[in-house]
Amino acid sequence: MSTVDAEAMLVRVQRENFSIDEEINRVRNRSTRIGGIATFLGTARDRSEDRDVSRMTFEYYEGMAQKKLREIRDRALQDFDVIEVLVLHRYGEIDIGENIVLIVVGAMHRADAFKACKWCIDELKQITPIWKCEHTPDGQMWVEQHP
Amino acid sequence: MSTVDAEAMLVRVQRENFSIDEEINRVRNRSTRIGGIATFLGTARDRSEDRDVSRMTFEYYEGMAQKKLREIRDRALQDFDVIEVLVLHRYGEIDIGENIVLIVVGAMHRADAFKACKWCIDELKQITPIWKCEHTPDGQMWVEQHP
Amino acid sequence: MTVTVKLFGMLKTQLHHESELTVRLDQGCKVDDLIAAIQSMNPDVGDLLLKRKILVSVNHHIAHGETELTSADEIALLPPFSGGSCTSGERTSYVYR
Amino acid sequence: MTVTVKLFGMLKTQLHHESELTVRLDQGCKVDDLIAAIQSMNPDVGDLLLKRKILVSVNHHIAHGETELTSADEIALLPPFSGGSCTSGERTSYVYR
Repeated sequence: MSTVDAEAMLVRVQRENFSIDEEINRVRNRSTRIGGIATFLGTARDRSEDRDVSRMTFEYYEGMAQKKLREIRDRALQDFDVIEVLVLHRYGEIDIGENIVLIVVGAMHRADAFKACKWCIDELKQITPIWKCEHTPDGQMWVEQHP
Repeated sequence: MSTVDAEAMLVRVQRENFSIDEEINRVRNRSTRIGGIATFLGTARDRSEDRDVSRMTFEYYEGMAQKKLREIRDRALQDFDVIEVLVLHRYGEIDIGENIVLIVVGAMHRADAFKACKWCIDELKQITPIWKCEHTPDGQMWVEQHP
Repeated sequence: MTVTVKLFGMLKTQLHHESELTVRLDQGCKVDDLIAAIQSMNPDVGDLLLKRKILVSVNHHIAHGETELTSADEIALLPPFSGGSCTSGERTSYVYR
Repeated sequence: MTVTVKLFGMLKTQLHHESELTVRLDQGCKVDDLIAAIQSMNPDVGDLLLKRKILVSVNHHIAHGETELTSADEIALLPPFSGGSCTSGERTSYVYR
């Protein structure tokens, strides 16, 4: 795989599920200097505040969402002492317990990996044009979250 | 699998490599309330300070190591707002880039998952009777780390 | 000129279940003029735009009121984002799909 | 009485490449007496024990000097732990295997 292709795999919005082992290996394979890999995996919960949720649907703005995820990766690589960053978000219908979002950060030192990983998921929620619709007993609702 | 067996799988010292997908699934399957899973994977770096490292060997104190890892899991479950914790360490010969240690923490909220995960790996390094021998061009050396 | 405005999430529900909106504007119009035009079509959505609860993007950049528009621009209305997983103690408000 | 002391990591190298050490002690001896006995066998290791750079465990618990020993106890000398991955900016010291 060329460098450009390998980099493209590090930022994706996709419908399909993903293997965490495979995604971690993309990061691990970038450097033998990596000693710690911090990962955040967001999964679909069956409750949202006081409502039961049976399923969810994610919609995204094609082009702009990928642009924002690339920005997040670039800024994490620049602002933290880390070696590689992977950012991946699914769209479409997602069942309870399934994977939604994955951040993987490889660094020499674990404290940097944790800091960058946490920053990426916090930032993703702030700036990425992705929207969630929850399927509840009262019907389907678009969710608006206020931190 | 009985509850006792399932719990035993959540704290292990083993020679064999592990699949991160499988280990994350052990945590995920414990509750549909889990919305965020923070993971730390320690991998074998090819440098230790200014030395090249070609391989490493881990030795552990059978019985006491497992006891300490169980303590770490129990305290994390008690002191943080998290749902499940998995702690896994390998022993024996480990090649560069390979998995050494894995912490997986599932929680309702991601900030709690990150905090507990970071605490677990910090604590593991402090209290678990496990020792690393690095294979370097100057020979094999036991490593003593000072934080 | 005519501009096409992409709609996402709850906005599709609020604006007649369409995924795009076509708006006629004068040549040299700005984002503020687009907001005024939407305000007259749907005051609720207009208010959220004025409060910047809904953002306007132009060519994948978040735009301010003074940004000038051309018919070649890719324009979108962005309701509050809700990607990631539901992992913080957020207040949530709902709009039926 | 005779106690058996398990050795790990660099201690196996420092104490004649054995994985266990057998030490004769008086009945009712304490951890401090064991440390004194090791001190006379190997002053370097004895010093590290006195500085608590090497810890003594009795039945999987870290013991203090006053802990009494019996021949049924599982005793071990624990050099500084180095599990986990090499991920912090640690100073490292080495002992050849």
